[in-house]
Amino acid sequence: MVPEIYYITLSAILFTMGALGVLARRNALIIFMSVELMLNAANLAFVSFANTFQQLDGQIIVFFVIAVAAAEVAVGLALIVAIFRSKHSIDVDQMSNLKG
Amino acid sequence: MHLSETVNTGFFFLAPWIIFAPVVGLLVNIIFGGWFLKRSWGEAAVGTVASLASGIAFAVSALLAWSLSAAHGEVVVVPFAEWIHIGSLQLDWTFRVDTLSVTMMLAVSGVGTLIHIYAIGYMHEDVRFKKDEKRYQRFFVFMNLFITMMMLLVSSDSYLMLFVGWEGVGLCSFLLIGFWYDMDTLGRPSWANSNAANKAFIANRIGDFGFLIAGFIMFWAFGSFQFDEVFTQVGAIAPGIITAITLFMLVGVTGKSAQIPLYVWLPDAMAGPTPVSALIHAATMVTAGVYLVTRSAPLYSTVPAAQYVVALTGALTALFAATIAVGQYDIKKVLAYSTISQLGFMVAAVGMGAYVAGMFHLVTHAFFKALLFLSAGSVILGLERGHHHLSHHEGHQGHEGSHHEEVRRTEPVEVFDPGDMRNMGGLRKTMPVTFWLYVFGTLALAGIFPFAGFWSKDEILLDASLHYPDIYWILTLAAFLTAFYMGRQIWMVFFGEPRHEAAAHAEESKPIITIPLMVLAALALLGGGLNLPGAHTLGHWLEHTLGEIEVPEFSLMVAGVSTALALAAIGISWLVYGRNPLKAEQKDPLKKPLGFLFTGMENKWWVDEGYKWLILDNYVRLSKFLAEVIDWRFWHDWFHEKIIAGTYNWLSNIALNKYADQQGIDAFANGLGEWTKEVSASLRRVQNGFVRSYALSVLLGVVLILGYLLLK
Amino acid sequence: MKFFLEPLTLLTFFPLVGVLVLLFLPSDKKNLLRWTALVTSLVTFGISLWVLSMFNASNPDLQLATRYPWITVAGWNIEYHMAVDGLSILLVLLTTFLTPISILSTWAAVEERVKDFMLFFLLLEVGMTGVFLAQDLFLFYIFWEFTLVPMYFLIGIWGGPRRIYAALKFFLYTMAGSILMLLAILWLGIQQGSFSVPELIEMGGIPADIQLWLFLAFAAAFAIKVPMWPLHSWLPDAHVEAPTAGSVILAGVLLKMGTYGFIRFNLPLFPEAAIQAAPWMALLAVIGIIYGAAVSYAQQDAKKLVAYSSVSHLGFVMLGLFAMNPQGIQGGILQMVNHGLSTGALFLLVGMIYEQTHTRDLKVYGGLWKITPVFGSLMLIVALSSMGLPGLNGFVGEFTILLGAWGAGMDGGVLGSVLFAGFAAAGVIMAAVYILYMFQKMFLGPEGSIVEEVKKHGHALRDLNAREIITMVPLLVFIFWIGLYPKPFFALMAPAVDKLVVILQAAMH
Amino acid sequence: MTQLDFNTLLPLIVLTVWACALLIVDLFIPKAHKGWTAFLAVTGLALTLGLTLAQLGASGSGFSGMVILDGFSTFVNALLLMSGLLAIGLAYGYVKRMGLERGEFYTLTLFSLAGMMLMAQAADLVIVFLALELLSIPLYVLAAFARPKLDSEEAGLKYFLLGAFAAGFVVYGIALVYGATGSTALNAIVAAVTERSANLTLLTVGAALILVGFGFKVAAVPFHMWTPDVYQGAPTAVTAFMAAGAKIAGFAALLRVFSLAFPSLAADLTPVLWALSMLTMLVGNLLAISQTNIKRLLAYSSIAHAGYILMAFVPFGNQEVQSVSVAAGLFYLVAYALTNFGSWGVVIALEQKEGRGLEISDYAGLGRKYPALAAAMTIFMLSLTGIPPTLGLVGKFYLFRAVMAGGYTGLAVIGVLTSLISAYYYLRVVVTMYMREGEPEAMQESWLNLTWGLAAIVTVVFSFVPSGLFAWASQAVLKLF
Amino acid sequence: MTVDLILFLILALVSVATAAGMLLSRNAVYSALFLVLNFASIAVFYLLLGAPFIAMAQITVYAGAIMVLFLFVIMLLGAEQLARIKVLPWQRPLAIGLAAALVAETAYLLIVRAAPSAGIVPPAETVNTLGELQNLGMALFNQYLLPFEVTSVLLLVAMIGAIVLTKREKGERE
Repeated sequence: MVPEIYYITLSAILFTMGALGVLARRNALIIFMSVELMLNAANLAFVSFANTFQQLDGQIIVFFVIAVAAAEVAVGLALIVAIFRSKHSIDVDQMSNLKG
Repeated sequence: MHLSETVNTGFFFLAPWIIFAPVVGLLVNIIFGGWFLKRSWGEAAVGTVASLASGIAFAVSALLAWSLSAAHGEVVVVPFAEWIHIGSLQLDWTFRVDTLSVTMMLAVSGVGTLIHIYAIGYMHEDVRFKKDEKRYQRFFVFMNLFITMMMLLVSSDSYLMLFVGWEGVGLCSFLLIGFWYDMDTLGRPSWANSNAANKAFIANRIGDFGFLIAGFIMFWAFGSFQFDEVFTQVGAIAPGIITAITLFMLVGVTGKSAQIPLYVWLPDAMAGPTPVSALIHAATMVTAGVYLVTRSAPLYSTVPAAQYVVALTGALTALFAATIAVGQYDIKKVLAYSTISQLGFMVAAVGMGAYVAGMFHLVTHAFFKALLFLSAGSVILGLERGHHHLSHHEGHQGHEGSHHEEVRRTEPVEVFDPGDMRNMGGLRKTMPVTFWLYVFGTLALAGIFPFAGFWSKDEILLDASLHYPDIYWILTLAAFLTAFYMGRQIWMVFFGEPRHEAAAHAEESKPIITIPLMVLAALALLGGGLNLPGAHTLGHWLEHTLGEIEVPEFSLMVAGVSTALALAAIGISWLVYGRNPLKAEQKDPLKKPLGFLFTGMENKWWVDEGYKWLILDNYVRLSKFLAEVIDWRFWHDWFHEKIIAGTYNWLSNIALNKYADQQGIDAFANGLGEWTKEVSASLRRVQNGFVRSYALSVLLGVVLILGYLLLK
Repeated sequence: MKFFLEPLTLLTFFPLVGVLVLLFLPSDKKNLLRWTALVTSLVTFGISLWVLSMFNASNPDLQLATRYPWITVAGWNIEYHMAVDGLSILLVLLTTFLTPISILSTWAAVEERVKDFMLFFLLLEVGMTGVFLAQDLFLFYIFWEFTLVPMYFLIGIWGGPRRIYAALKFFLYTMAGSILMLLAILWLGIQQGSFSVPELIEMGGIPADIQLWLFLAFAAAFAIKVPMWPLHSWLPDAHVEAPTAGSVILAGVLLKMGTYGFIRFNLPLFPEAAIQAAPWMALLAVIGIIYGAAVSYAQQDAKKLVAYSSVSHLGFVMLGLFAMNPQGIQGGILQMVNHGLSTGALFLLVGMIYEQTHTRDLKVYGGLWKITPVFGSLMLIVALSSMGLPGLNGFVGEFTILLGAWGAGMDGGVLGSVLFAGFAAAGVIMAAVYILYMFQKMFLGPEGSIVEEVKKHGHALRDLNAREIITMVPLLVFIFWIGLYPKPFFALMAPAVDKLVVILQAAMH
Repeated sequence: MTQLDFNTLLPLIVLTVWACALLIVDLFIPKAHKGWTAFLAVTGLALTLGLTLAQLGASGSGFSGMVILDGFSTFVNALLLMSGLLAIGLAYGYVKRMGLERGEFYTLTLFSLAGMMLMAQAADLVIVFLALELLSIPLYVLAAFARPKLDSEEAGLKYFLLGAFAAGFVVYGIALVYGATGSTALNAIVAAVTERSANLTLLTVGAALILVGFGFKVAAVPFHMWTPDVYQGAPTAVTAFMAAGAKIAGFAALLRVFSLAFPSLAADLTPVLWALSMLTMLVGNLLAISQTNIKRLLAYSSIAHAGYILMAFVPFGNQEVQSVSVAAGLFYLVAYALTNFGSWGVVIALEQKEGRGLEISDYAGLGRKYPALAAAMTIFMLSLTGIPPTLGLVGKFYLFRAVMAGGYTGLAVIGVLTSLISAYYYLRVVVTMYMREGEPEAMQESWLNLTWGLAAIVTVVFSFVPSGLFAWASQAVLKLF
Repeated sequence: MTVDLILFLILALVSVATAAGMLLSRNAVYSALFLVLNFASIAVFYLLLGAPFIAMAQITVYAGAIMVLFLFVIMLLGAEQLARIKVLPWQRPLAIGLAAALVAETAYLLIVRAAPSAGIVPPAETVNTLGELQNLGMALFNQYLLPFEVTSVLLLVAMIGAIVLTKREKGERE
């Protein structure tokens, strides 16, 4: 058995990388992908914990998270498409009309 | 009006009318005066009402005096109303009728009535010279108000009510000095008269401050302001406290009675119409200080040190003012300094404990100084008539005496000072009545036998010679100077040749003016009879109030010395001014021999300048500094605008470099310096519109929270 | 219905009737609006007289109480508790008295948005009356804060050129103080379990160190309102920019709310702290007296001069209150009324001349007494009252205050030094200096340039008209009345003050 | 699934079903008569509100302990539904005027409300997460509803990206909590802690991450930065809804989760909440000062008020004061929601096409031209400042008292000081309305007028009789702990 | 060192590397592909952890549907690469710094504080046998019925949202 802590460590690393992606990239799509990576990291933690506890609950939660991610993706991509139509760019740094 | 049952005989129930008669008079004149004045008899009516009001007060005073003597001089207290009752503070408005107060009442209302009558004529002309006939009414209102306040002062039964009158007469003094508030004494548009009025009020207030403090100490020591309650406890109170009370009271006295160091307002007070100078600034109000000390005799008598301070203040004032009087050219200024000097005599007298002598001199001085002032007024009017004659010969064809054709003048007319003795000369021919009246006054003031002044002054000197030799010498010197400057005045004004056209054309005054003067002249001559050595009428009268008073034996030595000195002084003045009368434009003959000394006298020893330099300028500077620098620039603009409002804005501008609003907010924001703007410009990017930065902020929050939770 | 007919409720909220009527009146019928407001305020004054007639002057306690539980959930104990006693009755009367006068003064001065003006004015009256009557801390705070709003509008809409700035400053500064008071009120509510002022006073027992903090928190609110030196910086701005009626009410009543607060809350609630703080408060008061007087003297703007004079006058009140003896406190209360009358009258008069000349610069005035004798005479009387001439109201107040302060400064007194009273008495001299200066610059001396200036615009300076005189007469009546026969006024407050003094005396030992 | 399960969630289910039905009905409503959709939505809300109020006093849990019904949830649900009604009242004329009138607007609003209500009833972290998404996703769409207006799209995208980012933290937090206790049910979590079989460190970190997510939703500093941009860019009617609804729901969940599941962490989390509250009050108020756009100003104001409400949660671990404090928080939420809708209503009344009428300077002269509107706005501004006679003052009074009773006097001091700062910018609006000259244009739409008028009246009237409301709030939190 | 561990390490390396690849790729398409790989590697972890159903879901829903959608949008928009502009010079270093801090905190959490779920006894009634699909289905429709239904509503809402956001109104510009 691989100790649980290994999985948690890995998940933490992936989560942090996801967060870094949100902060560091300008491409709205990549930012979005980074968010997905964060969710995945969380899922990994869930499954790992579920494994430790020998429970199904953790897995079921992951299932919901995946579904929510799908819903988010639908709306998010629609938003990105909509904004691309008006702005012809998906660079988030160019979307800074509103400030102050 | 509830009268105490203790008052069942005599006319004491009339006591309040000494105040209400003039109050009624002034109300009548306020309400109907304007209506009167539209009629030809209006001025007479206004004047009559006022004079009558004052006259009734005099009549009541006389009745009170009569009742009092019938009651063997026992103090009678007429309660009138409750005033302030707080805790142990029980202040009532009560009339005190005793020999001392009745004496004052008689003097005030008597002289006052005469001066009212005189003023009917005087003001008739004065308002025409100053071209504001409507002000006639106002004058008599103020005069009646003054009588009211003065009566309140002398009739009060407690220090506090006395203080009410005390401040009230100060107010009237202010109003009447500033009567011609829009001009100077020469009728030119100016701030001078109103400045003089302010000066009088404020100098008096400084004195009042002392009075107030004295009152505070007194109340917390004695538990009362009521005279009898205070006096009966004198023995039980530490002398230190009484010394403090008396000395603070002295400050009040120096203000009201124009003693060193607060006398400076009195000469300026001559800006008021002459009847005012006579009544308020010679005969009555300024003697209030003397009255106060006399009234407080039980207090002063227990603290010799304070007494000595009072006496010395009086004596020094007497001398100091006399020296200044010598160097003055204005006929009223001379009299003003003379008044200060004479007040010094009185204060010295009461300071020495010679209360009767002080009161005696107070009364006689009221007679002859009123006489002198009013006569001086007559002189001034005479000159003004003459001058009027000259300058308005074209517009006033009615004056048939305009035989003197002058070159055509353009307005404004030449500045002519009718009060300047250098413009006078030879008036005894044109104004003979006035001349003789003036001579009477002068002789009384100089202390020549048998005029009133001789007796009263002699009594003071006598007392001084017995107990306070140093004060005696100072006072004697002052008496010498008095005779000298009065002689100088007589020679300059009435003898020699006219030094100005106006003096040549001066006209004698009408009987309405001269008749009251004659009465006063008679009083100046006979006033000494009040308290002749041996009889001591006044002394015995006042004993009822002041208790047993030591009566020194008449000393021929003292009387002789002072009379001789006075005569000598008059002789010297003849040598200087009478033998070779002054010519127009000629400098004062004393200037050469006395040199710097005379310059000092001329310039009043620069006391006014000194005060201005030392106090006034500094106060103005301080208040400007406080107002403009401290309060406005530092506190309002810098601290409140920059620091408080500025910080406020700075904090908000950390995030933004926007300017919020126009005027209103900008006013807050304008205080911001360049520095804060730069800082805010560099920090404004936080809310920069970039979604990544916002995420950064979120992550920052996460890191900080986790850091805190894990590391704490 | 019974609730609304309780005398104090009726008194406080009656102006709302006027407000309602005004709301339904057309805004272009200016005179109708003015009369409505005037009549409302006069009726309110009448009600206050009715209250006075029911007031038992010999009873030191709160009277005519209206007391209903208000917010009582979850351990709250907030009441609608209105009552009056000797400490407040005069101030209530002052409020209802000055309001119609102020409204009358706006007849010609306010031409713009008359309806709004009257609305705010009547609302302000509700707030002010409420402040003096509320006996529950929460209720008090509501009224207290509420007064800010209409006054803010009065300054901000009808004020001078820098009105917005002044209005904001007024609002923010006064609010800055009152929020600290809010915290202290909350503390009392939590720790003592009551918001009722009389109950809290009875309860006592607040530890001395905490008392000091609470004292300071309350004092912050009140001292800014008074305003005590050095917190006075908002005052000249507010006064200079406010319309005349606003200045009158501001000086006449709103400032009194601060001094009233001290006497109603700070002294009885925190007696130990008050005694501890007394010398410091007296020091600030005396500095205020001297400083205000000196700064007044340097002003060229008549209104600003009067505004600074308030700093000086209110210093006297504070000195009296913290003398903590009957003379000082009674004098202080009377002086509050006096200041309301005299300074109110001064503002009215300055406003009246301003309406004609549109300037308050003293430099351009001069010699007006000749042209406007009635005006000059009234101004003189008011000025004399303001500087404390005996026989007029100002003296009675100032004298008793100084007497009290002197007594409190002697051995065993709470102030510890007679110098406070001494310096304050010197302030009396300085008062004469600046008041006479103003009077001289306006009415004495040669004719100022403004006379010609006004003539150039086609109409000469006129004397006061009948309406203006009617506005002034009631004030003058009281100026003389209090000056000559203050006994009834002292009689109203004496028992209540004695009660307060007993509390303070007990705390001293 | 039993009858009981159904009962606990009845209003929510009715609302969801109604929303789904409305989606279909809307297809058959012609474009010219979209008002019917609004009407139907309002009917649904009113029905739901009736059902919610019928649940007063009822309690229970359902769906295997996933949801809970208690006084608290009923209170919050009622408040949310009222907000929904007000939001539609504001939106009705606005969407028509701005050319946004599509049926989906109302259905999305209803779905979002369903998410919010679920949030208030959630008893399991899974439900909390799903409810969070259910309320957020419609809001993302609504924020961008005015597309192709760039501002609106930008607002939608910003809200979405940051919302998803924050949701990531929530999920990870839930994972850690699960790892720490072996369950996501709130009562199981607290049971695990009491049985000392939980990894407290992990639990703390998980709770902190969940806090971040909610902090984002309620716009607490430093998770607030989306707020002004999104509030400004989103259609104003949406902003109003977002500002009230999302905040209410966020606080409800925060309250439920923290007081139910994490009371043991109070010692650790209280300083964090303290700091969040303080920072939120400070930053919100300070940044509001220099705003010139009324929407941004109100956005910062809503941040600031989040700080005030957070104050109520600072003493959540203190048994003695928590109920009073949370009740005060609920009361404040009501006051805030009312004034919030009122002030946004006024903003909507003045907003013109192309974003004109949104600068504060556009309000000049309002007092003269539209006295009632200006008076209402003044009341809202005073209420937000906390000046009597408004509900805002009563709310602050309760709040500060609770906080001081909890021993956080320092926080109360910051609270009052920032109130003072806030007076400055709220008054600026009043200044502009009354003391500057201008010719503003305002819409006079009956529903809109009704909404802000009602809000103004209630704000004033309830300040005189706040007892009932507060009693309800106190009652609501009684069984929570 | 067991096989499990070796496998884990290799997969961990892969997942971290693919994540890094996604982060660092300039081209969005590469990023998406890296992410697919990452998801796949995580799916393998799920298998290792005894969650085959989740692993399948991961592959089909995530790596399959979602990422395809991503790629589709990237292609559709032609937005593989962004112009090189530097707007926020301090953003990236700060981000890296914060990430480092986060890692450090996590490390501290995992290493210094007690190991995660050691000694945690999960609530008894939720214990299920892992891996049995039937159990999972039962749980989903019994205990987790409400979340399931909510998820369905959520997906419906997302659908409406997507339509609202992208549907062209009449007269809307291209």
